[in-house]
Amino acid sequence: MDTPSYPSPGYLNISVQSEDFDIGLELQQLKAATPQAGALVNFVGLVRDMSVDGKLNRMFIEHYPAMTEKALHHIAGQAFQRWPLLGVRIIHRVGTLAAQAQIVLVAAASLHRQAAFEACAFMMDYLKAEAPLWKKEIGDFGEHWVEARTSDEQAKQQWKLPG
Amino acid sequence: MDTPSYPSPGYLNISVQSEDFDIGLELQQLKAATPQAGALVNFVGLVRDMSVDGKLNRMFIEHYPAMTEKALHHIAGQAFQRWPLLGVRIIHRVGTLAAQAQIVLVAAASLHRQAAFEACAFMMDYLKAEAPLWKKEIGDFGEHWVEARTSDEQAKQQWKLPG
Amino acid sequence: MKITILYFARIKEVVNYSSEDVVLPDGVETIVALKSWLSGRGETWRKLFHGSGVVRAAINHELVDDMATVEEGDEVAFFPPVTGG
Amino acid sequence: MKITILYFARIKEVVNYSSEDVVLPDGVETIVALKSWLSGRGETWRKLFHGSGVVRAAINHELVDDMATVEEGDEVAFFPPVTGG
Repeated sequence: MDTPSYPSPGYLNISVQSEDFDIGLELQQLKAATPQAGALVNFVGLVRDMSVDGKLNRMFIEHYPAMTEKALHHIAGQAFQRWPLLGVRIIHRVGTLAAQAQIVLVAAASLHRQAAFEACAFMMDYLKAEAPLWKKEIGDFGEHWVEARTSDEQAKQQWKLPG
Repeated sequence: MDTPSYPSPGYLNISVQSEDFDIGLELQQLKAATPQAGALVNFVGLVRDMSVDGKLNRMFIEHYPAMTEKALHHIAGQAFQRWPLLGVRIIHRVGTLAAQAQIVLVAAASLHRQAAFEACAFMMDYLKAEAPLWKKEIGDFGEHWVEARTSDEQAKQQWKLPG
Repeated sequence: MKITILYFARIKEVVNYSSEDVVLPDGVETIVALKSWLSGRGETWRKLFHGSGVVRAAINHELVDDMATVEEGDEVAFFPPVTGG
Repeated sequence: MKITILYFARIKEVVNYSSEDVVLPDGVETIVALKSWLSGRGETWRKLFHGSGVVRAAINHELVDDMATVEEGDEVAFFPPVTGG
């Protein structure tokens, strides 16, 4: 794991892995690491069973190993700078995943709910636009790389600070 | 459980209970009930161990039994009307809870992340402002009812639709 | 007309009841009129409804404002601003 | 100067390499110059870097734009817009 490039005054744990994860266990660990927390917000992304081309059987996620964790640390570091967070947990899976499998977990712990909600949405928007991961969908239609959506880039832009 | 007062084209499950809940199990059930979902967002509220008056030992949550589930159904119904949600799960605990105990779970499932994020934040803001629940903090300082925060009313107001 | 009134949280502790059935005199047909009528019971009640604290009301499990109409058989509830979540 | 170039996802499949070490001629010192130089390898490369698809670049694991400077020993990566999450 890389050293975070930004200060992270709270708890930070980032994993890029092929194995599945247990949401309940992950949130329990985040909660245990942030005993002052009053709010936990988490996002889980799942493999949808439909692609634009038809029914999807599985998904392959490629990534840039030396860069992925660094990019996720950078994103989490920005969230720690912008919101009073107590802890962050990020997991992104890579490799071959079945339909409905869990792909990504982003969780934030804070005293009050607004910081956790905003930071969690911010980190997902940045992850979608900046983390070096690529999805390939595999189905009866054959296989294709997922096209980047301009809405994901726009979602990131909305977080830009003025000036 | 009351009949929802609003249409809920998706999966909806609301509980008001004294028992604790298992976040992982709840999200697994929500996921199973919404096989098309690509995004799950959930909020968990926890009893903080500090009150404005000092260290908190436990919290007592009173509610208006005949009205609480109805109010939560109303809130979830509004979320289903405003966002393309596939499913919603809400649990609110009542009675005596220890410091760091789980108080509330609000989870939303949708195809894409934005709907789930917004609906989850919306439901929490409305729950805080409209659901008939009252917290009493108990600590070395004695006990006191928690004061409503004007920021919670403001958080609700921001969701008002124009006109 | 006869209604049931419920009290919750701090208000329940102040009035020392959790519920009561009352028969309202003619003319007491709104929440604001009901608050005034209850205030006639004495200092505790007057301070409750005319003091600095906000008292919210529900009729038959729906939040209402002061101008809402009370009808025969209604369940009226008085409580402080909510603090769940 | 000598650098390492990595290719990912669709681009890796197009060029049919995942990585290569290359020695750059004098004057090739930016990402845009590197793209032009690689385009000289033939039609596949020219279409990759000058076609309709966006090609993103990173130097030493940091996202960069076309004007970024390439230095001796750098790890340069080319990849399509990311689609994780």
